[in-house]
Amino acid sequence: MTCDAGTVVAAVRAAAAAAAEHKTELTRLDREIGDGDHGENLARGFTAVVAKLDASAPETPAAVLKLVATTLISTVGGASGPLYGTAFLRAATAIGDASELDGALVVTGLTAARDGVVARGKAEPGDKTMVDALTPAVQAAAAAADSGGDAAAVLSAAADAAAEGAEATTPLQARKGRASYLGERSIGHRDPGATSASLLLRAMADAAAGGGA
Amino acid sequence: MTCDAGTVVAAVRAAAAAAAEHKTELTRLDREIGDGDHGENLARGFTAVVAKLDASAPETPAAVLKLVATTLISTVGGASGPLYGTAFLRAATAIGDASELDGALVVTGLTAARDGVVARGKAEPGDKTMVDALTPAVQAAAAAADSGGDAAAVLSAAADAAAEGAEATTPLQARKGRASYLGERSIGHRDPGATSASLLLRAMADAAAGGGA
Amino acid sequence: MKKIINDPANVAREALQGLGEAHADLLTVHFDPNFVTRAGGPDTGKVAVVSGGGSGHEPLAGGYVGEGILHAAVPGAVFTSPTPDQILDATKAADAGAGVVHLVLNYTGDILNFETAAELAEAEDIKVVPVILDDDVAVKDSTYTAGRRGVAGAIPWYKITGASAARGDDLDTVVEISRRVVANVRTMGMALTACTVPHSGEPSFVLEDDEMEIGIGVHGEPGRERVKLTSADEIVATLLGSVVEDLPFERGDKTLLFVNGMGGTPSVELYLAYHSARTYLAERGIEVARSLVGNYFTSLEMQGMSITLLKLDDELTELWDAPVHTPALRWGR
Amino acid sequence: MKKIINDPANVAREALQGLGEAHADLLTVHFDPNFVTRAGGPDTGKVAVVSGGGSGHEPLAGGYVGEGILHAAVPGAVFTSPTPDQILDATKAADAGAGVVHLVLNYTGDILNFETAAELAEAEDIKVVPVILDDDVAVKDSTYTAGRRGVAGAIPWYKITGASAARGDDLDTVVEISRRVVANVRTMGMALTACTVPHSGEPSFVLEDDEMEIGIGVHGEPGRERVKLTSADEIVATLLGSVVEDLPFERGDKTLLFVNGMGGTPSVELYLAYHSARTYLAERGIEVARSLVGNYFTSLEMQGMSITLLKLDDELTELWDAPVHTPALRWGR
Ligand SMILES: Nc1ncnc2c1ncn2[C@@H]1O[C@H](COP(=O)(O)OP(=O)(O)O)[C@@H](O)[C@H]1O
Ligand SMILES: Nc1ncnc2c1ncn2[C@@H]1O[C@H](COP(=O)(O)OP(=O)(O)O)[C@@H](O)[C@H]1O
Ligand SMILES: [Mg+2]
Ligand SMILES: [Mg+2]
Ligand SMILES: [Mg+2]
Ligand SMILES: [Mg+2]
Repeated sequence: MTCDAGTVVAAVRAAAAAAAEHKTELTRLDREIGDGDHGENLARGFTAVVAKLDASAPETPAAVLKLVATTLISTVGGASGPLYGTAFLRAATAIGDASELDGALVVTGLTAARDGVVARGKAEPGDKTMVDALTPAVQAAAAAADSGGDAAAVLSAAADAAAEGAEATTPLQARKGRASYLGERSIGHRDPGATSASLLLRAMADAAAGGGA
Repeated sequence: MTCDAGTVVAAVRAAAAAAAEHKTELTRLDREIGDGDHGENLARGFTAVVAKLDASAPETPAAVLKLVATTLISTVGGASGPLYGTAFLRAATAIGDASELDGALVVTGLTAARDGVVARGKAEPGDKTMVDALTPAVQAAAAAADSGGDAAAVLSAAADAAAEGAEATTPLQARKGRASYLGERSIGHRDPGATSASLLLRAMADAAAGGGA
Repeated sequence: MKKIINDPANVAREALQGLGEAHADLLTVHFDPNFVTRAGGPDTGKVAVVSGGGSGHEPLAGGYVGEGILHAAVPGAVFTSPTPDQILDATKAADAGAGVVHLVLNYTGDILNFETAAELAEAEDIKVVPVILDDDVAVKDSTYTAGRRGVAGAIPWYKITGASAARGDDLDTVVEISRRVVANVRTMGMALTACTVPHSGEPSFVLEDDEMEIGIGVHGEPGRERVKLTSADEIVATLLGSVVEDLPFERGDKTLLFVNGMGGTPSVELYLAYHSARTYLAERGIEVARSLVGNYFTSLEMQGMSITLLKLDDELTELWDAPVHTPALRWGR
Repeated sequence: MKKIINDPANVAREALQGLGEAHADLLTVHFDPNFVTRAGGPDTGKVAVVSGGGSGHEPLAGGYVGEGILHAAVPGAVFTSPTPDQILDATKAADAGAGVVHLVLNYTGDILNFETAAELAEAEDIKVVPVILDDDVAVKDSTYTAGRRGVAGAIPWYKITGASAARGDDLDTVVEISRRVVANVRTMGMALTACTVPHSGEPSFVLEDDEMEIGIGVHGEPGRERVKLTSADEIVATLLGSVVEDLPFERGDKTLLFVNGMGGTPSVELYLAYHSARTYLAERGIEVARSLVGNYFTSLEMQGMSITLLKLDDELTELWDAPVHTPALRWGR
């Protein structure tokens, strides 16, 4: 299986479908400890991404990711817009002009994405943010690549770890973002951004796995 | 049994007690087809009346009624304030400086009261207002006086007829006051002002009956 | 009942105290009996304009006392017209010898109490002329009702009547202009929720989650009909449809469009409805020359709105534009 | 969800259209990307002041665009910070060559998006300085939070920053004055009811009939604690207690007292609370020199209020008093 620009487009479209599908759930999570817009924010952004993809055919994986980044930045707003935007932008820069992604390049991209989010948002692991999904995702991705996984396998490992990471945000007290205003009352709720990160990764991994077919 | 100034004071105090006791019920009736303040309006007015009576000792029945009138006018507001105020004022004028009221004088007072309400408010019988309690009350009072009833007996007959008149407002469509704004939707609710008129008359009749004791 | 209040019996009084403290430069609040006058005292040589009604409609009426509009306002108990002694004292305080106009909203209680007060004032040689506003098209004016209610049309009516007095018009002229506003202003309202009179503690009526009340008054009275909640565009079409056909307003008319919140309606919804109303009127060739959007004549915390349309001529427009300085309306200075 | 709206996705846009139509003399609303500028264009030679945040806070921020205050405002989706391209376009439209101040409320999303926009503007040779407001004492400013939120203190902050720019101060001075307001303003809020984000359709939280939320933000976030509903005097004491001790405000201080409604709170309750706050402050010897009472920074239809206290010096007082002409604030002209 190859992971070329077409596969990345398919993965992004799958991510968009996941954002639409889980809109209500993400908004509900955000209502509990935030302001109840996370699902709406992402759905708005990815709808715009799909419209852009329908109208253009970026030629490299990086070009696809850059288009996603700029579109999310200009349509999502809120905390998650610049953070996801930065993530996709840094990933695009990190993978350079490769026409296909192997496992190692996926790790490179994911690592840059996570680092970008941390650089912008200054959250540490355990602060109950999307970083708590992205950090284990990067670690699992690296392990999968080390044992020879291809792009899809690496993404899949990342998605599994992100899901666990998102799940593990429930007992945490938030220290970044709106949920931090709640102090101890943020405990017992899953972080919406960590949840969306895991859902997007899962959708992209599944699409990448089917992408060569 | 005599009906002197003292009896009239007792009757007015009894009316005040009735206004307090039925405050919630009258307000509830007014909420259904008006603006939900009739009980509060009357209670406020009669509380002020009692305070005035505590501070002064009017010497004639007419002086008592005049004190009630001016106090209600300056404390009740709304439609019922000027209407009840006018009623008591006209009754006071009509009974003149009599030191005791007999059945015939009660009829004179009640008739003047009803006529005053009609003159101010322009309601006809059947318009679903306090006039629908006062008009049968006047008729019943006249009949009771004709058959030799004393002040208390005449008031009691008036109160009974007023109660029936109030009850009979339920199926009517309002044509005066706030309830008229509802058109057909005013049907099926008892008129608050007719109800308060009957309750006040009942309380005064009972006090007058016990007044000589 | 969820309100930011202390003793329910003191709501109107404590709010008046706050009004007086926050705007001591503009107005003076008097107690026992309660009324509000301009801080500067009577307006020498000019006709005085006095209004009032129940409390619970804030900023009406005290919030409209000040230069260019009312000289005094008389607040009754919540949703209860003021009493004659209050009105008399306010009238005496406002009178500058050129006569007093009583701006009375058409409710039985207000009519009767202002009538009595006017008689008492005349007895003290103050010339009083009442003008009665009945702009609510939700109520049919027939022998079967107490007549139309006076509702949010009161705001342009106060403003324009007050401006006529401010420019020095004599009593007859002020009254003529005031009646011209009455003749040209129409309003209809609706509610998403009821309101709760503080001392009562119970909502004035109960609406289901998918219901609204059309043709509501300003006292939490139930309205003309209860229907399913629809879109803003449909609500606006219902309200404006009745308003436009009543006068009627016609293609080419120049109007003031006033979208009024009932107390609990946020600015975002009022501006959205205003946009819808503009579109509705533009389609019918009715020009919106002046606008007002906000919670100006409320029913406690009720959610809902009314739409008022006033047909303007050049003089009414000029009087609307004239300077005004009060807690609730201010421009030109 | 009971609202006067059409498609829930279009609420912010349609309200902006209404704002633009109702106040075409004051401001111009631009779409795609959405931002609001003064009708007159850039303010030649003067520092430009730009702010923004989520929609749902109306009249913030578009309602504060006009002479003497903001040059441009950037509304995001409901309760969502605007995006950098909107902010950039607004910044470019407002810039008159003397630099631009970004007035940013302290939320992660607002900080990040304004940061990006500022970088993009600098790349186009526009000098941008951000000032960040974090006046909400309900949130403890510690490494355990995203820092204090920016809430209703924004209104005096906008006004005074804008007045500094209007009198021709240079960029450094405008920024210094703006930061002086931040250093001296404190706010705390509470809610009787939650609000419902239109596209969500569900209330942001649920309060029982006898409960209130203390330390609420302006986005329907739950607050610091949920307690039994008490009297206005007790609520005011809780809010002002935290506000006063935080700065701290002291005997002899001259202040601006601002009682802000959360969108669904009627004027009568706000003035009642204002009276209570005056009494509280008078007992502590804190002077109220200026006042503001109304729904100025809202959370959709939420019922509740916040109380803001700003310590005034002579210069801040003078800048507060300077003329302003916008849909939401107007005086002096
Ligand atoms: N400083 C931060 N670093 C990383 N992620 C953050 C930070 N602040 C917030 N987030 C993430 O953003 C999510 C909220 O996104 P969203 O609801 O779209 O934005 P907003 O909070 O502005 O409404 C949170 O659940 C969290 O995962
Ligand atoms: N024109 C009228 N003539 C006689 N009675 C009237 C008239 N209008 C109203 N009423 C009486 O007044 C009662 C309402 O009184 P109240 O609630 O105190 O005043 P308001 O309607 O001003 O709130 C009605 O139930 C009715 O009996
Ligand atoms: Mg959010
Ligand atoms: Mg009533
Ligand atoms: Mg009443
Ligand atoms: Mg948000």
